Amino acid sequence: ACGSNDKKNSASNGGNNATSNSGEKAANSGDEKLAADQTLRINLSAEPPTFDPAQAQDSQANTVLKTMYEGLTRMDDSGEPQPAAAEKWEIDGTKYTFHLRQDAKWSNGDPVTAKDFVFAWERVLSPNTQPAAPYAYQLYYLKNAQEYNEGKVTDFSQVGVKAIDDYTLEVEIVAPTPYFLGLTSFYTYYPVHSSVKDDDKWAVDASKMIVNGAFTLTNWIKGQTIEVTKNENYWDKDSIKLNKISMSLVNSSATELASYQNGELDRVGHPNGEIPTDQIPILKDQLKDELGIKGIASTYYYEFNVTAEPFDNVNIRRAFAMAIDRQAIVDNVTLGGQLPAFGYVPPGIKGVNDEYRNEHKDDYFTENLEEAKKLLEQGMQEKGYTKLPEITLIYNSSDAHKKVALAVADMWKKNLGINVKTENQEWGVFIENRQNLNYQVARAGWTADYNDPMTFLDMWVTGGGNNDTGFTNAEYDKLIAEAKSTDKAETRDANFSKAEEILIKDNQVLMPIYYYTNVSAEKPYLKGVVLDFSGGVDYSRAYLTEK
Amino acid sequence: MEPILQVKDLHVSFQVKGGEVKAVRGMNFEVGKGETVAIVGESGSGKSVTAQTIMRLIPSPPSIIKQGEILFQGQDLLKKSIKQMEAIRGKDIGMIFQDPMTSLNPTIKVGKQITEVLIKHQKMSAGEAKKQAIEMLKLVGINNAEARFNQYPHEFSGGMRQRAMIAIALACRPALLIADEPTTALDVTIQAQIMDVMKEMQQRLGTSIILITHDLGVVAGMCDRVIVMYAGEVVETGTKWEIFKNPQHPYTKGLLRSMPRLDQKKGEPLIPIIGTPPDLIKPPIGCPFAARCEQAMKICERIDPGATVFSDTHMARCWDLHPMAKEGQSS
Amino acid sequence: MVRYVANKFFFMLVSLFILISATFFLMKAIPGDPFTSEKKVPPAIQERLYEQYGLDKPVIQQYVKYLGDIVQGDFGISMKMINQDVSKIIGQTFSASLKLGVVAIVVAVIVGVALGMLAALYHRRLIDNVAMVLAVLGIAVPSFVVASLLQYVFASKLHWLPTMGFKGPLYYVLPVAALTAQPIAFIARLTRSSMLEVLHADYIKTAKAKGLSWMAILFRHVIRNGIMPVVTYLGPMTANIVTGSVVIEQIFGIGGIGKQFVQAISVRDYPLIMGITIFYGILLMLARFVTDIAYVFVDPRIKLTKGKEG
Amino acid sequence: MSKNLIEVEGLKKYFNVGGGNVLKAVNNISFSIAEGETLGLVGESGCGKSTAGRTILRLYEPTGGSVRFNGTDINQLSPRKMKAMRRDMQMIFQDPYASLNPRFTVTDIIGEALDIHGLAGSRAERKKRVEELLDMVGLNPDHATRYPHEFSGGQRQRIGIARALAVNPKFIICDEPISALDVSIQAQVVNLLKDLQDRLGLTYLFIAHDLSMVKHISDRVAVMYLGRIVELAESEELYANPLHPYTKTLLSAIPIPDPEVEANKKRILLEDSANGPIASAKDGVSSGGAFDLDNSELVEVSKGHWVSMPNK
Amino acid sequence: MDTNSIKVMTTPADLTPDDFRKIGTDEKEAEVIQRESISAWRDAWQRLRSNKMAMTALVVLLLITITAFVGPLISKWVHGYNYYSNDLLNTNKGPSATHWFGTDDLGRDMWVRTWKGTQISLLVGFAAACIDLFIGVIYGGIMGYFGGRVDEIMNKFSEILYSIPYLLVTILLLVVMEPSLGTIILALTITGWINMSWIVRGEIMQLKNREFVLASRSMGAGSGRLLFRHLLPNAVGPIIVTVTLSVPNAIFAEAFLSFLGLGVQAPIASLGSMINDALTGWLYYPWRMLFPAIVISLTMLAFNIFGDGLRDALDPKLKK
Ligand SMILES: Nc1ncnc2c1ncn2[C@@H]1O[C@H](COP(=O)(O)OP(=O)(O)OP(=O)(O)O)[C@@H](O)[C@H]1O
Ligand SMILES: Nc1ncnc2c1ncn2[C@@H]1O[C@H](COP(=O)(O)OP(=O)(O)OP(=O)(O)O)[C@@H](O)[C@H]1O
Ligand SMILES: [Mg+2]
Ligand SMILES: [Mg+2]
Repeated sequence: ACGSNDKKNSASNGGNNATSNSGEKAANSGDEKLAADQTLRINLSAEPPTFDPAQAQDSQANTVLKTMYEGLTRMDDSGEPQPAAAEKWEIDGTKYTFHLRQDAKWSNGDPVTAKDFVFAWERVLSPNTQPAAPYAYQLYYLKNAQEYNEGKVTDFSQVGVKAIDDYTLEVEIVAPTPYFLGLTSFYTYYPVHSSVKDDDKWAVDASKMIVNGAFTLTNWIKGQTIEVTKNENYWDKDSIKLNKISMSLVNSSATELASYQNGELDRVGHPNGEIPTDQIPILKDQLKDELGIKGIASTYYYEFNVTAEPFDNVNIRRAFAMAIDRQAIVDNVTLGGQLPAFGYVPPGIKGVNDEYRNEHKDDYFTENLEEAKKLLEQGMQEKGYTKLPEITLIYNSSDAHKKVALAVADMWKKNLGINVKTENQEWGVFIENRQNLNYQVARAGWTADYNDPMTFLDMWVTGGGNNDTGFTNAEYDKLIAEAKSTDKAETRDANFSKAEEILIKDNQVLMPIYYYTNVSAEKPYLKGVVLDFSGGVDYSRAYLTEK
Repeated sequence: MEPILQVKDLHVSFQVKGGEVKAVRGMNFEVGKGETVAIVGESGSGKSVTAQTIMRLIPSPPSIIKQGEILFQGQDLLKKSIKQMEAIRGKDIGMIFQDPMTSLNPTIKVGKQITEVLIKHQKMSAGEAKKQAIEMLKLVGINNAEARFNQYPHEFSGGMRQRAMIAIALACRPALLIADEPTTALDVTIQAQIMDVMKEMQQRLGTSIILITHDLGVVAGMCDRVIVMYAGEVVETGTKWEIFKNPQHPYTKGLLRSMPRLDQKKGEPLIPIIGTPPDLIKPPIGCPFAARCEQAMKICERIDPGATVFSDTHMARCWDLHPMAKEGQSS
Repeated sequence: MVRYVANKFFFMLVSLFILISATFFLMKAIPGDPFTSEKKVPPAIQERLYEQYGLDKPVIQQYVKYLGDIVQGDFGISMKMINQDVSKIIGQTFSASLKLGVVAIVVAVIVGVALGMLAALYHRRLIDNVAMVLAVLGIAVPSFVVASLLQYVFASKLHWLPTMGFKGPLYYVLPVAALTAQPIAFIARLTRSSMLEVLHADYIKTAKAKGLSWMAILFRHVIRNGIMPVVTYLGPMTANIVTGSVVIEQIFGIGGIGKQFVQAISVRDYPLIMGITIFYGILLMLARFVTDIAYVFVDPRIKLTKGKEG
Repeated sequence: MSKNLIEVEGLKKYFNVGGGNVLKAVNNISFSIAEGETLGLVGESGCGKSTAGRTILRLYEPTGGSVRFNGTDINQLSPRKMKAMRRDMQMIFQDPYASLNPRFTVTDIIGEALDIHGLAGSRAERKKRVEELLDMVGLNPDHATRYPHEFSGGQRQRIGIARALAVNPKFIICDEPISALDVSIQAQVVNLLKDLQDRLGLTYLFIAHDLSMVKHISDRVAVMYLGRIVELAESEELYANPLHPYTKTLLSAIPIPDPEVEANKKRILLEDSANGPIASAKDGVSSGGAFDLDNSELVEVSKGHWVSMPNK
Repeated sequence: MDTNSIKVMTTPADLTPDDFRKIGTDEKEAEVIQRESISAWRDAWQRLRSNKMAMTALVVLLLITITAFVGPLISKWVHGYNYYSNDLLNTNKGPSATHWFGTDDLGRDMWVRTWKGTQISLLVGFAAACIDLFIGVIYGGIMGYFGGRVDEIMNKFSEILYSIPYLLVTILLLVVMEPSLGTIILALTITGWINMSWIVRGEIMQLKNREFVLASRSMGAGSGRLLFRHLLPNAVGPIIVTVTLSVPNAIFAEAFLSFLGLGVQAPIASLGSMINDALTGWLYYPWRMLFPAIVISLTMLAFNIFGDGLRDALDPKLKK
């Protein structure tokens, strides 16, 4: 745990504990006085494209939706699902029975019922939804959900969700999924008021949005501001202290920070913005009490195209992975207190009894120059190279990625004597190239969708939608399949660690660089902001004390 | 005749890169009341500079009025303040420029360009001024004056523009009109009309006119007296009869001889003046015309000749007129 | 005059058509589509999205359909801003750009002309030199440098002005200053040289010969003619300010159309990109068109010649 | 008189001035010039004199009509033949400032003609010829390496003459060669032209709007008005006995540098004197009579004296 | 004449009859030429040379160009720095004896990078200007020389092209094509040449009706001679001026694109991309922004002033 006093400490050790900055702050200052004006001012660096939970896809929408909606459960600051719209629930293997609280109301006063959930989930899964919900697959855990979504099953009653009565929701899932309860706090699972049925523009219009969360959308000026105001019909409105959250929409990190320092914003940085890395070392000094650095369940890595020369050779891949100095990158380039990464699953992801990463150390390889050179030579021999083919490292245009790429390329040059060309590509081009295996080395990053190693590991199975390295390994596929069909924690855990070993140690498909941190700054008078394990932020319980 | 304007020993120079262009070097002349005086001379001889100096319109810098007096109705214009000058310009002295295409403001209606001067000097109301301006337009012979009043200069032909310029210059019935080559840019037929208008206006208003031109034909038709300028100096003055019938200065003579006359015999060659005028940055010490003069004598290159006066009105400056010249030739 | 306008209008349409076509095919040539994201959407869903937005059809077919829609005034629905009308998005974001742009144009013209006039009137004197040094600096220093500098000094250090946003008059000061530095410089130089020319024109001599006072000459004869070249510059300047605001909007966090455009390209929001491109195109062409017309009013000489021509 | 060197017949040159408007700058003119003769062409500004001259030289493609030089219709010539033909026909221009390329030295200006027609074998020959020509027009051959802006207007005009003479032409069109010059200089150029004509047997078309000078230099004079010839006669005859009202106006408008003549002169004005005959005719107000040019044709009223008469 | 009425001028006393000996005129002597002989070019050069501002600008430009090429060599020679090697232990260091312009966020020497960036910026500027020149002169020359229908159609085409918002096309193009220096230059020239072509067209149109061109035509000169010996050389003044002013425009446009992240590929930098890189942290590391900003501003300043000076010098008021 780290309160405000530990911040400096947490900054230097990487802050890999998934805890809140402010939860404790609230607890240990009992005599604080609430500020008269409870208007929180934050910035979203990109405008959320929609406030329709079925269509949302990004972290900006996540931040706002969290204030406006409430799912069956809500994540607390330790990452445990807590009762929210559901008062309590029973779990019977793959069958979940949720009992909704009866005092929950929509912002127009209608009660929130089990039908609203069924309605919302059907909307997400229905092949007739216009446009198709991109995150429909987040609901594929439900029985027959995927089939229904793909049109193979046409009767929604066969999908594993039923409203037993107004306040009882029965959910049946395909296979045991230990993290399913946590998933129900995710926005794709939010209920939606049935009035939206005939109005496809409802989520654009502040006057039409009916929500069941702590705040309602009261103003949205495209490109300028979004404003949510306390929802007086929210069942738990007494724990809501903020009156209003006013969000500006600026996408320049320098401007965002400047206006924070100018007193125009109460909180800046992750996850809705970014603190310019150049300034972090200085801010650590200047804003000692405001700057927070917190590890999140997210990994920054380079991936090799294992089907492209010269990275179709594992020794060459290893040599590259070993030949850089991660600590130097973290300390001098990214500067955000990130942790050097030698594995793929980041800290903060739950294992059996502790965090997965604490139970399985990420010692799949080490940085070793001598060894790297040897491996390179060996690899080159195996490939029959006298000289490596030309290598290009691609990354998507961003100053941060550019810096890392340049630093890594420079290290490769210095340490291995290899000239690697770096090439920044515009986002769409980059993604397309990566997904088409049209690259040699590419930057990548992955953030947890839910708190389980599965979110990191199931993507590397053969033909996995997000496996854009060309990696295929039968044993790996078997391990993941097995883990997916059991709820035995030990088996899953063993399979995960074996899989990760295959992925990194044996095959070095990836070259992990560091585990992400969230760097943010918040004014000392802002309390109660909750950050979850994957970096999501919940402002609904935040409040402002007198300055 | 009572002089309305007297220019005495006027010297004007321009400060330029290569030195000082002595454009006007001791001008002396007078203009009588109701009289038309022509200033003729080669291009660059200082005619325009003299005219603009009288109006104090000559841009300074680069120009410097080195010395001299310009007495207008007895008062020295060179001693007037800017404000006093503004009150004289357009009211007591009017001016017309050479190029009617560029001397009217292209973006202001012609009528307004006339009323402007009336409102300024006669303190007329806009309505009165308009009436008066239309009157003026009619006077200078523009038909359909009411409609023309509201047109822009580009809708006027060259001749009409020059008429409009005359209307502006004479709107306040000035005592003196300075016309700097008012017809050079116009066709002969139009030129004749403009000259008629000027003559008529003069008779009507009794204005004195200084007419600058290098067309001796115009001079013969229009003027009472002629001032012949060469290289910034007056080389000869006289009534037009004296100048045309009895020219004394070799330059005047040459000028007349170099022009074909309608009664000239076919095949009879013209007699040109050879050479080009001197560079006024380093004007010759002696007679400026000496280099081009067939009669040139030794002294001509040394000393600028003084005036030889033939009559009250006729004067020329040439060594050849000196009694000793005959002796020199015979020796 | 009517023919002149009609003629101009026709060519605007041709230009627009070329612009639309070029943009359309360029965009289709860019790798990626609106639905690519780092976390890949399952193929079934993706296919359905393609189908719903008509992206599964051959490009030519899409093109023809798009043209058809445009002719009917239908700009379509954004692919990224779910279920939002492109025209509405443009309308909303443009309002900020418009306010900023109009203020910037007005400021640029007033300040630029004033500076240029001062310089011309005090030709070769101190004021002239100072004004011209300012003008050359304005041209030489990139607008984003100016913007950052202003933000640093007046917002971060002096706290006189807000850093970002667009909520009231004070919020205009810095963006407008940054946006107009270059146009002001340009207009000042333009005004100066044209004023100098006018000051030496024959008709000014005529005006002096009329005995008009210096002030009267200045206001009645010099200024109007002197700013004529500025009128011709209005078209290109509008273009500069409108496109230049992309950067300024970014720095000052103004949700204008420029910001929207850059964003739309990066997410391949085809309908929005097209919409904004066409909008920009119309805007710039209108600006030029209005300039041409305005010129007719400022300079009476044009009327005749162009009228004859058209 | 000797045989006709130039025969112009029904020559027309229309300009498309946009918007479907056609400006008939030269509208059906016919005349001939005998070898060694000087034909004067007068008329007010914009009446089409220069256009006529340029069209005769085929610098503008004629809209209609023919120009015969020594019997050959030059409008039918192939580009090659035309080029050869250009050696025989030359032009001297009005503006001594605009007619010389400011970036060329005098040698190059004059030598260009030699280069184009391959008249100078070697550099030395070229130089010699240029110096010869300069000498011929009364310029100091030492100045051959100088640039046009270093010369006075009269000198420049002489360079222009030297250039025209470089190819040994038989026929020269002088397009107002003196109107931009000072009075005192004009005579120099006119004398030079006459002198050259005598020495080289040149034929001139002498364009001017200064009637007295035209009379002085020309054998015959053609008066042009609005793109047409309204009167054509021996110069003495024309001055003594002008027939067309426009000619009369023109003659009466010429200021004569003689106070006696001026004092007794009566000006003949055409109808609406204020706005000028030109204005009304140009505005399309067909005044009928002598100015109804569309319905007039040249009639020989006495030997060699042609005048435009309305054809009734 | 009544000789009695003649009043003889007052004369200096010491005149002798000899003074009155006729000398007449020597015709050749009267033909003196007052101005000294110089060509239009030398004349322009002299005028330019007397323009102190323009000459200072020229010197500054030369200095910048020379330093851009020599500067990195010096540093390489003295300290062994190049523009791409990182030194992660010395990031964001201020100017010092070893790092004259300080270091950047990867510890790279700013002195080397600034001058390397200047090279790139100049390269972009000159290359774009040259392409503009090439296309513009040919296109404009054809329009102006042939006139009529050809001109009308070509002119309409360029007008249409001009009315397309250039930034949009440039951004799109840069996204479509592989990002490289060549692409940037190409993108900049898509509409850049139009201005040049208009200027050439205007000049040629004006010149082709000048009498010296007619004179050459009447002599039988062909199109080639007219265009290359008469028209273009006389249009060279405005062309040069336009080029001088289009170099900084291109530099500027490149900087602008860099700001939008569409500039040259790292680790190569242009001045614009360096400024962009420095923007986020420039409150604390001002040298990272200041040096490139100063160099770019100085370059622009010098180009503009020099261009103005050239315009004044070349504007052939030779006409009169
Ligand atoms: N602004 C000026 N700067 C320098 N020199 C000048 C200026 N204005 C006139 N001059 C010089 O003064 C001399 C006289 O010029 P002025 O204009 O009076 O001649 P002009 O007799 O009117 O000739 P023109 O018949 O050509 O009009 C000329 O040598 C001219 O070069
Ligand atoms: N290239 C051209 N295109 C269109 N119109 C032209 C062209 N050249 C001449 N004109 C027009 O043709 C008419 C006759 O012009 P031209 O130059 O032949 O007259 P001019 O008699 O030589 O006049 P000036 O005495 O002024 O030289 C004028 O109205 C002129 O505007
Ligand atoms: Mg003059
Ligand atoms: Mg002509």
